[in-house]
Parts: sequence; C-alpha cells; structure tokens
Amino acid sequence: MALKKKDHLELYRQMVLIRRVEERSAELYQAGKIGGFLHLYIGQEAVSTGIVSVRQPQDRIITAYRDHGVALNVGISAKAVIAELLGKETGVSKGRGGSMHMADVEKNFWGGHAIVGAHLPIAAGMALGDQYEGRDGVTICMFGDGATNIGFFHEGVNLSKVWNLPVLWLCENNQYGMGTAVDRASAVEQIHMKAEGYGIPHSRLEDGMDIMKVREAVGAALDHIRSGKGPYFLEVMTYRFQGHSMGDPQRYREKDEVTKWEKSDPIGIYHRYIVGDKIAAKADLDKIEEAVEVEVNEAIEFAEASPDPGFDTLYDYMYASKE
Amino acid sequence: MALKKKDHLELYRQMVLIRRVEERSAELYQAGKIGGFLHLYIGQEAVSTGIVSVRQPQDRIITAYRDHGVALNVGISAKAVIAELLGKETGVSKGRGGSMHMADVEKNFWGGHAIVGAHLPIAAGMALGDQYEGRDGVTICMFGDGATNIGFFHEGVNLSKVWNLPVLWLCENNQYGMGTAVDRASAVEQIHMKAEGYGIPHSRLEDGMDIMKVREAVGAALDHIRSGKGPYFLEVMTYRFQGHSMGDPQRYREKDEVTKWEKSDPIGIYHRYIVGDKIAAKADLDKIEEAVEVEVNEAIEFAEASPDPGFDTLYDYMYASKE
Amino acid sequence: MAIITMRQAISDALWEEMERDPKVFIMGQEVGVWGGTYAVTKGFLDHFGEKRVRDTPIAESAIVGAGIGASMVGLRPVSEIMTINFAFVAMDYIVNEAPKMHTMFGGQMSVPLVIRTAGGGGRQLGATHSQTPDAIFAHFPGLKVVSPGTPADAKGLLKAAIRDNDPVLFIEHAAMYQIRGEVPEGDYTTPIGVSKVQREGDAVTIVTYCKGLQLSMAAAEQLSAEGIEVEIVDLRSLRPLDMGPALESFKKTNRAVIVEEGWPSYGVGAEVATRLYEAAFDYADAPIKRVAQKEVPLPYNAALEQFALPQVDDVVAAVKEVL
Amino acid sequence: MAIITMRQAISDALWEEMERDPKVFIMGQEVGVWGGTYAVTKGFLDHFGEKRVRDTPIAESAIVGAGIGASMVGLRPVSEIMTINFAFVAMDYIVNEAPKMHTMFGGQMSVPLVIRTAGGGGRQLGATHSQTPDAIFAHFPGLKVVSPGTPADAKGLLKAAIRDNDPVLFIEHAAMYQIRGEVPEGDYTTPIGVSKVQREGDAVTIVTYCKGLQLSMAAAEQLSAEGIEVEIVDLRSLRPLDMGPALESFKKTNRAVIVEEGWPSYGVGAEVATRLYEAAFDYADAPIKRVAQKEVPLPYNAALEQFALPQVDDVVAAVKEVL
Ligand SMILES: Cc1ncc(C[n+]2csc(CCOP(=O)(O)OP(=O)(O)O)c2C)c(N)n1
Ligand SMILES: Cc1ncc(C[n+]2csc(CCOP(=O)(O)OP(=O)(O)O)c2C)c(N)n1
Ligand SMILES: [Mg+2]
Ligand SMILES: [Mg+2]
Repeated sequence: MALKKKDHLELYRQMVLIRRVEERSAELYQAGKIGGFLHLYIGQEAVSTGIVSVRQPQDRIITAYRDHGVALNVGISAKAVIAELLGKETGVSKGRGGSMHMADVEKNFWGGHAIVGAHLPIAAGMALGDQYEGRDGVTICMFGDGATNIGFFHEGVNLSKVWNLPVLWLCENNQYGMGTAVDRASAVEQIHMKAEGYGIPHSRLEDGMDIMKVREAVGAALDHIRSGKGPYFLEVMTYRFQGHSMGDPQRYREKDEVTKWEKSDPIGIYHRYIVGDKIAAKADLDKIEEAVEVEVNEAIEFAEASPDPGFDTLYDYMYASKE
Repeated sequence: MALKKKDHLELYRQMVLIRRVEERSAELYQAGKIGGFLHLYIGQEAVSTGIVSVRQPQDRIITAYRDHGVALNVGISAKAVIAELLGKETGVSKGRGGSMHMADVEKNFWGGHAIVGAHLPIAAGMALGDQYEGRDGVTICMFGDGATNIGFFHEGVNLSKVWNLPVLWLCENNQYGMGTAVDRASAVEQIHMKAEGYGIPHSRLEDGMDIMKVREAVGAALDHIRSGKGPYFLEVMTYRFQGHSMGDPQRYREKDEVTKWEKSDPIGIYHRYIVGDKIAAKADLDKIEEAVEVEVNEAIEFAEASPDPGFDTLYDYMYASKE
Repeated sequence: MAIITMRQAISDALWEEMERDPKVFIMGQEVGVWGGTYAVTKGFLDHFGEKRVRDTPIAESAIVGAGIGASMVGLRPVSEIMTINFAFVAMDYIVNEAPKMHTMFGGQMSVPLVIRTAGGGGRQLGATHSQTPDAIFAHFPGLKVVSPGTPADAKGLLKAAIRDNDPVLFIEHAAMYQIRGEVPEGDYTTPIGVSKVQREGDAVTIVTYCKGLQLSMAAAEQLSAEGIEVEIVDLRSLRPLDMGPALESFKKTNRAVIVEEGWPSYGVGAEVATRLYEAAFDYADAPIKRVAQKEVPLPYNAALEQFALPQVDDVVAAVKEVL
Repeated sequence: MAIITMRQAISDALWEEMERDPKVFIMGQEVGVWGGTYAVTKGFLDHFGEKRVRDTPIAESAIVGAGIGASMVGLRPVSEIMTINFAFVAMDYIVNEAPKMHTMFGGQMSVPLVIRTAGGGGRQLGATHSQTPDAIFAHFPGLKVVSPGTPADAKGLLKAAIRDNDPVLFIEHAAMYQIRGEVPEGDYTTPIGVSKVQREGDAVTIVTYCKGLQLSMAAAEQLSAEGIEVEIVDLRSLRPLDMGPALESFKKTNRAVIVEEGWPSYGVGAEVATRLYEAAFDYADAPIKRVAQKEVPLPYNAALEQFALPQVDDVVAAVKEVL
C-alpha cells in the first residue's frame, strides 16, 4: 500500500494533532481543569499512528491508559477527546472515563484500560470472538514494557497460542514502567524474547520513532496473522518525552537521556522525510500545523462550554440490561 | 557423591514406602476414612526421592498438593503422614491440613500447597530470605506442567531472575494437568522452553523414572545455583499411574498409554539397577519391602488409634501472635 | 414437573441455552474431555464440539478475562471457575473489569458474561478450598450475584443469567449437586434479583439462600414438630438484593434469623439484618440473629470442620432464641 | 507532641522500624528510586540501600507472594501494593494464602507480613482506581485489617503491624496524606484491634474509621454549633473488630450513625450495625443509619464523583435523622 501525498499529510496531521492536544491538555491539567491521571503519549506518536494507519476496519484496537494517541488516530474528534478529559457529557465516554478510558466501539477502538496488563486476556477474548464467528479481523493489543511482567500477560499470551487466536501482541517499549527501567523489572531486556516461551513468532523494531518503519513492521505482522498463522509478537522501541503522568519527579532518568531522545522526535523525523523526499512542501506541513492549532482551540472551547453530566445520570450506565 | 550400598537401600526403601503408603491410603479413602482430595504420587516416586536425596539440609523444599512423596522423603514418619490423612491430632499438620497440606518446617519442607502455582512466588520469597541473610541454601520449588500456565508462575519466575534468587524451578511434567494434556493447555510442549522468556538456563530430563538420572540432573542444577549463578529451570518428564485424585474417570487417556508407562515403573527400574549392578541382592530388597509393610501397618494402626483434634482446639492456630 | 438433581438442572440449563443460541459457549478447566469436575457438562463436548466446549489452561484470569472480551464483541460466554476459591485468582476481572466496562465507557460496551462457580465447605478440602465468600463479590455494583438453593431456581436463574446483558457471578454449592427437586417442564427463566418465600409460617422469618436454604428447611421440619412454623425467604440473588419478601415476612413475624454458610463478619447476614432494621425497625421484637460459620479457616478434620460449619441444630436454636 | 502529616507519620514508622530491626524491609512498585508514588519512602533507598528498599516489577501477586515466603523464613517484609484497587490482582495471596498458612499447617508456619496499600476515591481516577473495598478483606479470618484515621494512629498502628506475627493489611487513604495531627514523641505502638473514642458527646454515636473519621469530625463541628454533641468512635481495625467503645457509647446515646467511604452493601456499616443490635438491641431508640458511597462505580467527572461519595452534609443529615 504505497501512500499518496494526501495520505502522508493525513498521518502527519494525526501526529501533530496528538502532540498539540496533549500539550494543551498538560496546560489544562496545570490549570486544574483536568483531574486524575494524565499519561501523555508525547514522543510515541509514530507508534499508534503507524499502527492505526495499516489496520483494516475490521481490526480491533485495545490499549492501556496511555490512550490519547490511539483515540485521535482512530478518528475520535479532538472535541470528544478534550471534553472527556474535562469530564464532560460530550466526552467520548460521557465524562465517566477520563484520560485513561477513551473508547469508540463504532471505530473498533475498545479502550483505554487502566489495570496494567489486564486488557491482554480481554484482547484474547475479542480475538476469540472473531475466530468463533469466522470474521477475519485481527485484534491489535498494545501494552507497555512494564505490563509484560504481570501474570495477566502470561495467561493472555499463552491462551492466544493454544487457541491460535488472531491477535497482534504489540509491546510499546518506552524503556520505563513508571520509574522502573526495563532491566530492573524484566528478566529479559529484549521483551520480544518472551514470545519464545509461547512459541509465537516475534521481532523487535529498533526504531519506533519512524512511522514508516512502524507501518512496515505492523503491516507484515498483520499479514502474518490474517493468513491464519496465529498470534504474532512485535516489540517496538520508543520513548516518552514527558513524565509517566503529570507530577512525575523523574528521578529515575537523566535530563541528558531525554534530550538525546528528543532529537529523535517522531514528528521531526517524519517532517524531514516528507520534505526531504519531496512528498510535500514545508508549506503544506505548516498549513496542517495551523489547522490543527485551530482545531484544538475549537475543541477546547467546545469542551469548556459543554455541560457536566447531570447528577440524575449517575446510575445511567449501571446495567446494560434494561429491566 | 557416590552412593554406598546402604544409601541405595535407603532410597529404595523411601520409594517403596511412598508407594505402599499411597496404595493403603487409596484403600482407606475407599473405606471412607480419608476425605477431601487424595492426589497419589504413584509413578513419580523417582522424582521426589531423587531430589531430596541430593539436597543439602539448608535447601528448602516446597511443592504442590501432590505432596506425600516429598513428605516421606524428608523423613516425616508414615505415622504422621497417615494420621494427617485421617485428620488426626497426631498428623504432621495436626489434622488441619490433610493430604494437600503436609509440611515439616524442622525438616525444611514447607508444604504442600493447593492453589495451583501460588507457591512459586512464595518460593521466590523464601529464596529471597536466604539471599538476604547470606545463607547458602537453595529453595527447591516443585510444580506440575499445568501450573506453568498460570500468572503466578510468570511473576515468580521473572522475579527470581530479576533478583538472581537461589531457587530451583523444578517442573514435574507428568503430561497432564487433571485431564488436560500438556499441548492442550500450554503454548509450548517443552515446558523448560518457557525459561527462555526469563533468560534462565534450563534443561529437560527426558527420563524422570530413573532415580539415578534425577539425582544427576538435580545435583547439577543445585551446584549451578549454589555457585551464585541465580535460578535454574529443570523439567523432569514423568507420569502418574493413577487418576488425578480419587474418583477420576480418566476419560482423557487410553488404558494402553498407562499400561505402557507402567513398564517404566520407577521402583522396577531402580530394583533392576540395584540387583543388576549387584549393589545389593534381591533378598535385601525383599527385606526392605517387608519392613515397609510392617511400618505402614503400624502407621495405620497408630493413625486409627489417634484422637481427632478436640473441638476446643478450633481456634488454636488462628493467630501466631499471642495476645 | 419432573424431579431432578441440582446437577441435572444446571446441566439442562446450559444445554438448552447452547441449543437455543449459537453464541453461547462454555470455557473452563476440565469442562470438555473430563465432562466437568462436577460432571455438569458431561456429554457436552461430543454434542457441541470443541469450538463451544473449550477446555482451558489453569489460568483463571484468562478464563474470565477472555470471557469478558468475547462477550464485549457479541458472544455469550459461560466462563467456569472450578471452585469459588479460585475466583480470587481472577478477582480483578470479576470485580474490577467486568462490572466496570459498561459504565466506565459511558454505556458503549457491555459484558453479557456468566461466571459459573461452585463454593461451600463440608468436603474436607481444607482452608484454601472450602470457602463461601459470596458476600465479598456482592459488594461491587455492576456485578450481579446469584446463588440458587433449589434445582428449579438453579435452572431458571442460570438461563436468565445467560440471557442477561450484564456480568453475572453464578454461585453453586459443591455439596448440593445431588439434591433433588421439582423442576418445571419446558423453557423458563427465573428473574435475577427477586427473592422468594420457600415456606410459609408465622413464628419467625428465616432469610437465607443456597445451602442455608437446605439447613433452614430441615430446621423448619423439626420446629414444626414442636409447633413452631417458620417462614423461609430465599434471597436467590445477593445483588441486586430484593428485600421485599423478607421485609413483608418480618413485619408479620417480628423476628428474624439469617442463615448463611460463610463467615458472619462482613457477610450476608450483616447486610440483610441491617436492611431489615433500616426498613422495619419498629417491627423488631427481638434482636435478629445470624447463623453462620465459625470465624476460622476450615480445618481438614471432618468432625472439626462440621463443628465450624453452621448446622441444622444451630438454626433451630437460633429460632428458639428469637422467639 | 509534634504536629506532622499522615505521610510523615507513616514514613517515620517505616523508617524507625527499619532502623530498629534489620529484618524489616520494603518491596513494591516505585518504593525505591521514585521514592514511593505518594512520596512515603522518599530518601529510603539512599539510606537503606537496594537490599532493603526493593523496587519490583508490576506483579502484585509476586509482591505479596514473595512477601509471604520471605516472612515465613524469618524476615519482616512490608509489601506495598500501590493502591488497594490492585490488591484484587494479589487477592489469592491476601485472603487465601497469607491468612491460611498458620492454621493450615497446625501452627508450624507464620506470616509476619505487612501489606501496605492506599485506597479511597475523590481523586478523579475513574471506576477501577477509586475504590474503598476494605470490608471484603475483613471478611477473612486469619488476616488482620487496619485502617487509621489520624497520623498518630497511623504511626502507632503501622509499627504494631510490623511487629505483629500475623499478616496485616494496612489500608491508608490516598487523599489523606496531607492531613496533619499530633503525634507522640519517641517509639510507641498502637494496639491492633482496639477502637478509640476520638470525640466525646452524648447525642448520637458515630462509628467510623479512616476517611470517615475526617468527615465525622467535620460534621461534629457543624452539629456542635447547633448544640448537638456527637460521640465519635474510630474503629481503626476492621479485623479484629473491637466493638467495646462503640457499644458503650451506643448504650449511652441510644442512637448511632455509621460512616464509611465504601459502598454500603455488604460493607463495614452493615457489620457494625448488626453487632450493635446484637449486643444492645434494647438500647436502640432509632434505626441505625449508614452513610456511605452511592452504589455505582465512581465516575471520572469531579462533580459526579463527589456526588457519589459520602459528604460531611450527609453525616450531618444522618445524625439529625436518628435524633
Ligand atoms: C495492576 C496494576 N499495578 C500497578 C498499576 C500502576 N501503574 C500504572 S501505569 C504503571 C506503569 C506501566 O508501565 P508500562 O507498561 O511500561 O507502560 P507505560 O506507562 O510505559 O506506557 C503502573 C505501575 C496499575 N495501573 N495496575
Ligand atoms: C488456581 C487453581 N485452579 C485450579 C485448581 C484445580 N486443580 C487442582 S490440581 C489441578 C491440575 C494441576 O496440574 P499440574 O500442575 O500438571 O499438576 P499435577 O496434578 O499433574 O501433579 C487443577 C486444575 C487449583 N487447585 N488451583
Ligand atoms: Mg513503559
Ligand atoms: Mg501435571
């Protein structure tokens, strides 16, 4: 699937949109308008953008609480994302979920899950659903390096192989789980090596800052799975530029390390690629950035003007069964 | 550590003792004198006997609910074992534990645990205790093939490598977890391959019916660990001749398969080895069998004559803290 | 009406629902080849095949987690946890995933999952395998908790649970599969969250459920012989908890005894008693009494275990005390 | 007496106990390099070193499981579960391993383990991260459950917990680390299982603990201004549950309100109310009232969340209702 100019511009737009929404969210958080946890995806945009850009509509996506990237990639509007962050009724999860719990089932995006690793067996179950019904969708399950140490990981991944489920296990190795570096928490530093214990084919993409490489690696993995060969395990190396959540003292890493990684900013890399390869002009990209700026401003206005959920709605989603 | 004749006779005696205690226990169960679950170790005697024979006194042992073998190997008397099975105050766990919960802390045997896989993190903690205090004991943690699919396994084994704990992970692969054959539950059939996911050295002993081979493999593993190289993962192939517990309809395997394996009876193999190698005469072994017969008879008498725990003792072991 | 066992009633419910709806399937340990550890699913594998009768690894989190995932994408799984004691292993899924999905994403997702399990003591399985911790699951809004006391209710409630659009924890009693009772012919459901008067009387109100119903019925016989007619209200569901019939009865008898098999502290009796007082304080002529298990982990010894469990005599005594 | 924060009090208790006894150590996520997610163990790593301040993988079962193992062989671990919401992940260890060891093996083993965790809502963390499920842990005999409401008690109780020979679940409140209170100088312990009158009065007895104490104290101020003097009993431990002071107070005031932050159904209030009625039925002049959380998983939206949580006004209103 060679990308046309407009496709590149759209992917670039998504990455910038994620970045801008999050930068502004950080401000809104500081201003006390967003509460709870706010886990920024800044630095990792190439990963989710690359993944979503190669999936088919029937491929489900499910991820952890660091979910703004996927949310915007699948097409949830900045309005609905920011309104959710502000806890408004117009938020994508109606103000119930907040930062960690965005989902849009219509867009085949299944959340946003806050208990580390717990969504892996759930993802296996979704893949089972597709297999059971004879649908050819792949469930793409994204999780962090830290999540690979919890028992849920083991049970979910093992089951996927035993039942040959169409699931892509996609580890975003951003090198820390909160303040714990991979080698201080995981017996193996090459996370994808864990797949050996499940007989699942695996690989590591060393450069997850380059969206083109992410697309390639994920595309190949999806093809593998869709051809009926069962699960695949892909580790993508990346880095988060901000703290784990807001208010992280970041005692666990040197400023230098962050600065070094910031040189591999995925947006910068893509910008250089697009302009360098003459896919589009700098001016095209500038225009996108301006449009995103406008869009985010509007989204914030929309969100701020939106109503809180009414107290009378407290029990609205208690049960799916209507008595 | 070359074995002397008397050592061989002692090991032979232990294996026959396990066998005889369990055969009689099955009868006591049928007679309604033993309740609950009764998981027989028959067929697997070479494993626990081999392990216990090469451990040092400072090496802890912990296992699952299929624990009569280890209990007798570490030197808990047949009396205390059978009394426990009968729920008597004179039982090794004072009638509180039953078949699944035998332990003798004085003998560095830490049970007998009934929640599948849950004792693995506990074993890691014990090994941590030894490491913390600078003691050179190894914690030997035995578990079944089925147990390797639960999250506890993953968390315990991973931690052992991250902290370089002195623990021997010893998987008794008897080829079924209840009625589920290994390949129907585990993504890898070679269970020891799971150690790859933790960067832990591993091997499989194909013939766990031969106590001499078990001794060799376990001895080497213990040496490795005691030398400070961290955990080791050893898979030992074996087979249980009886059902999972009493009353198992055994729909999951053919009679033929059992019959075939019974030809590799570990006691028969050891018998042939001892007599064939002229380590001792058949008459010596006959004498042992007779003595065991007497011992077990006496143990049953003892157990049957022993008192039930009094109702006034119900709260005796509620708290270790005495107020 | 046919008289059948609890086992048969539950088995029939599953069978009929699987025949009715191809989206219904079963997964759990030993549900297939073995036919269910309590023989509830005997014959299912042959009839429905491996796709719909799925043996799983020993991985309770995956069993419930995958059930959640499959249910979210349109299937109707029945995830079986062999005994409620292993539900702790899947606790996060039961109380913190399944019950949260619907509300947390603003109604986008639903979890039409049934988690079947068997609880209870009295089978000499020791401290870890003999619990009746039903109340702790009922603490969580979003989860429905059902525990039938008769074959008819078991069948009707299980069918209702399978057709329900919310997660339902369905708690059977491992020592009650042999009890018999009349079961209506044909297809029927019994509504979740509706209590039922199982015996009429005017002297004392007994509120109970599951095994407690058996104890209470036996006690009622004895008491009747002495001219004391108790009214027995069977809660059947612990959440939603329908206090209607219990309250009505209490307003008539002015005396109540609550019978449960689990520990009293923070148990079912506490909730029911408190609600009776809250709604009918002026009707109480005597302190409401709880009959429950003694506050110890259950010992293996048969006599001691029975001593710790609530008995018919305890119910009789409690009724006389409140009279 | 110095006035310090709850955070400081807890930190001091840990520090002093680690200084006192080299067998005391801490393990959990982010306790070391990060300094504790709530900054309770800031500075500990530098002072005590990696051996005694152990960062762990995200593996709650291993954190508690290894704590159990280490405690069984003589250490005094403090296993930290970042928030009580993740305690479900380690549920088997907390309720089915730690509390069973001592009794199940007839007193041979003990588990002098402290499991520290923080619970509570009100921080916009959404449905999975905001719970106060304390009651469910207190359901299990063999486990001690402590939850302090003041800095002084936090310090004394944590020290007592560390010196206790049984497993103690120590529940802090994530929104209370900043509260201040007088704390005695020097080394002291506060006995586990002893309630305390925190405010004297004669109008109504308020029974509460942890965050509920704060709400109740604030309500008492308001009520006092209207001439209503409530007596406040702080349970401090949920198991063992000391009803002495509450009963004595109730016999004096004849009216009671129970204040807890968690859901009412099958919660703390139910147990306390039932015990008050059981022991002092004739003293009750009005139905005992419960003030608790509304029966929904907590939403993210700040206003809606607060609406669902019990407030000072709710306590005031409840007191007036029972008057
Ligand atoms: C079961 C559980 N334990 C602990 C936490 C707290 N926690 C939230 S995020 C996180 C780190 C996860 O790291 P990783 O999986 O690498 O993802 P990343 O944050 O780097 O994207 C932890 C420990 C949690 N949410 N769930
Ligand atoms: C967490 C948990 N789930 C299920 C069970 C029920 N159960 C007891 S033994 C067993 C099979 C274990 O198989 P394996 O580990 O291979 O040991 P083996 O019985 O073959 O010695 C199962 C499923 C349990 N005790 N604990
Ligand atoms: Mg990470
Ligand atoms: Mg096995």
